[in-house]
Amino acid sequence: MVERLIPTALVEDNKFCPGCGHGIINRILAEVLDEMKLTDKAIGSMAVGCACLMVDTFGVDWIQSPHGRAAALATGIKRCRPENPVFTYQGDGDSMSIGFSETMYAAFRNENITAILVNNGIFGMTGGQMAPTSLPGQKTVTSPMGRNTDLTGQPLNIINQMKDLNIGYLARGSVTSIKNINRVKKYIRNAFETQMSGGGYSMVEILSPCPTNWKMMPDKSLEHIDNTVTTYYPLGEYVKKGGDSNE
Amino acid sequence: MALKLMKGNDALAEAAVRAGCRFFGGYPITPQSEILEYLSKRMPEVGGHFVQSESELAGISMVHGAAAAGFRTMTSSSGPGFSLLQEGISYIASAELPAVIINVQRYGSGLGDIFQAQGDYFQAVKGGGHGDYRMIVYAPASIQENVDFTTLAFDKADEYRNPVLVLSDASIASMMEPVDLPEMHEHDPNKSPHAAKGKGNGPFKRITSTMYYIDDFDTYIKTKYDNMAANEERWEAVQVADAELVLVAYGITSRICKEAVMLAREKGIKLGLIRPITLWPFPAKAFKALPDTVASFMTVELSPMPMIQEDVLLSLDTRKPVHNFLAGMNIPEPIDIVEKAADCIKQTAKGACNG
Amino acid sequence: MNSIICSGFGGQGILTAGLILAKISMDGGKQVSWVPSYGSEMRGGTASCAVKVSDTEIYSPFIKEMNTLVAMNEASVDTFERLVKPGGVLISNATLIQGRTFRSDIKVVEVGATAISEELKNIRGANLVMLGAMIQATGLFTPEFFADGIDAYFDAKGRNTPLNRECYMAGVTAAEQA
Amino acid sequence: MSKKDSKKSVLTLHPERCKGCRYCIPTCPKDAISVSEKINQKGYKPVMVDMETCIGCGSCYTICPDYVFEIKEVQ
Repeated sequence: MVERLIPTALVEDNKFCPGCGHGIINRILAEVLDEMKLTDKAIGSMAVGCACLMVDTFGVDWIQSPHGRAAALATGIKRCRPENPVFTYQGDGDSMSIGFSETMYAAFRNENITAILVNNGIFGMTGGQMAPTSLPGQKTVTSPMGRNTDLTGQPLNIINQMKDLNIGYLARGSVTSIKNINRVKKYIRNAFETQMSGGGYSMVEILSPCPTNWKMMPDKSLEHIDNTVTTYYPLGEYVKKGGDSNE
Repeated sequence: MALKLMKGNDALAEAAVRAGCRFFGGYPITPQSEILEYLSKRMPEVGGHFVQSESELAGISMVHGAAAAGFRTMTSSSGPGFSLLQEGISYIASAELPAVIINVQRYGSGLGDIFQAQGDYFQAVKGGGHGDYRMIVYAPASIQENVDFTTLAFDKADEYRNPVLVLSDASIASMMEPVDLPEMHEHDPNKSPHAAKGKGNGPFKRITSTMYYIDDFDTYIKTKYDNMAANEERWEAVQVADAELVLVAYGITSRICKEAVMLAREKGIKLGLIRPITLWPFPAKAFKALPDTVASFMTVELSPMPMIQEDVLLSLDTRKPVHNFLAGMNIPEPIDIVEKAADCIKQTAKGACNG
Repeated sequence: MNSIICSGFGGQGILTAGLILAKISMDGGKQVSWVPSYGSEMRGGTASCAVKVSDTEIYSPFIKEMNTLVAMNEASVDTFERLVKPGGVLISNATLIQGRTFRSDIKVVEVGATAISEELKNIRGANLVMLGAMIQATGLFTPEFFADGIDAYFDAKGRNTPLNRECYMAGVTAAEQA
Repeated sequence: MSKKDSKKSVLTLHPERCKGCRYCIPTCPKDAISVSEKINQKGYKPVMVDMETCIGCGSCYTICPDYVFEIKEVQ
């Protein structure tokens, strides 16, 4: 049995909605930074979306970028300060819609940064509009009849876009259970270890519930991820160069 | 120091390096690509960083990141690319970070064309991005000024913690003149008060719009830009002491106008010239200081529609006619400027108004 | 104020000729400017550059009417001959420009620059032959001062050969005899 | 190492942070968590824990998005 204390980076209560997965992800990210003794050196690049709510509550140096451009900012920071752990923290609308180009090109250049991409399948902060990651038939405020993939394309699987690139680490996890949370924490740790050993681009996509905009009770949100979302976005490690193997 | 014969773009890029710029992110577009080409080789030589970004949007955001890390940093673009930079410029201004932006103007809206022009004036000086910000805009007219004002731009960006724009054009970019380069200046990024470098034992930094953290932000930001406006006007006045008509032109066009002034004087026509060196703040003081002999003005612009004319009108205490010579896409001939100016002097005497 | 336009096919080293002229003039204590041809009217294989050399401040770097035209090909003469000031100098590459009647109010020096450079086994040196003829015909600098400048220019680039100076001097000699 | 054996994991509850998502309730292996009736400062009915039943396993800490639970070791 070990102590489970709130990590030092969580300096204030978070501002997310009840049942939001960001709260869990914030905590495990903070735990990893503490355990790796990186909290004092880390520089985070956030853009626009619910992730912005971390700027006052998650106590590392933050730089806020224009919507979608977090990976480009992180590139500028990391090239200038290669000794510092530099990470992006973005939602799927931010990183995969408006910021698809910046996200992909950071991976394409194999920038030595860590990307935390939180996928809840919608634009959360603006009220639950359809995102590239929304599922076929998913009802959102901008796909009221359900997402029509003939008109809007298939759900964007960012892992499939990146897995053949020359990058350091790529994994997808979820926060639906103790087991999954512990596993995604391991992924995040692997990602930062990749970066700190100069292993190149590392990305962890995390399937996360948005009970508010999904209009689901929190417990049903977790079930929805396990039963449905993961069929489109399978969990696991996809690229792993160096480091220990755990799966 | 020995003079060096350099192209405008190369000289500008070398000036940035010597000003301590150690990060450049940018995207190719004619006629500024030589700045990228030069820095792709030069930055590694001085321990700096060069990234050819996937777009101007990414390039300016990389610059934003490097500025937040405390580095002296720059991007450059032209026309269509300058439009894409506006997002990042607005964010950098809002975060009160220093950065230097270069726009080597080319002709036209949309795709336009690659030859010299001055059509980005409004976008440059009226704030092309969203929200409430201003940028000091320097308009070099020679290769030496490309060097001098790029150097100054880095100092002013640091002084005000604000992006500063150098508005060059395709002519200055590609021509060569002798330059006297400054000594190498090293900038210590760790001494930048705003630099993100990890919180260490102290409080964490939030490099975002400063409006979130400043009481009475409206007053604060207005005071900041009022101070810039009051203190940063620069201009050159040529033969204005007894002028009847004063030409107003900046950058490459001002040099043609200078030749026109000399030509006019040979013919006994009393022309003068005000050359704004800063386009924002526009040198209103230059106009307030003019003698009573000046009865009218004529702007000379490398664009098919008047732009500077508007700022000249705003700078005049009394309503005097402000004519314009719109050269469009063609380099004007000094003699043509003199002839139109002479005509305007006559029109003014007859009470004709602007246009 | 001396206004010089160097013009020819792309690849004839015409921009370099102008650049060498500007560089040596700068080292000779002159004010100089060098502007490459720009704009759609200059497309179609013809390249030119405008060089100003002056003892006083150069205002506009652009040239409409010139003191001297260095024409490497026929098209250059077509475009620029009419803009040479009366009494000005036109250096014509006689290898490529033949059977032409030139204006009578300008000094025309015909030099077989391409042929001379071929004879000297330095085909890329035709622009230097033209420069030699231009310096001789205009008296802008002494031929020797300029020859040393050419050596210095190529030395600085780390690719000088005696052929460069030979080409240039052949141009000086040809202009003397023309 | 003998000291470790004498340590005990004790849960500390921060009910003022609770937003009532109730992820913790089915996650608790001992069914020690339930919803309290009084409303906290955030306007939610926070969870409460039966300390007699709690074994300090930390499952609630792991699933909670709002840092309501901490596990501390005491002698």
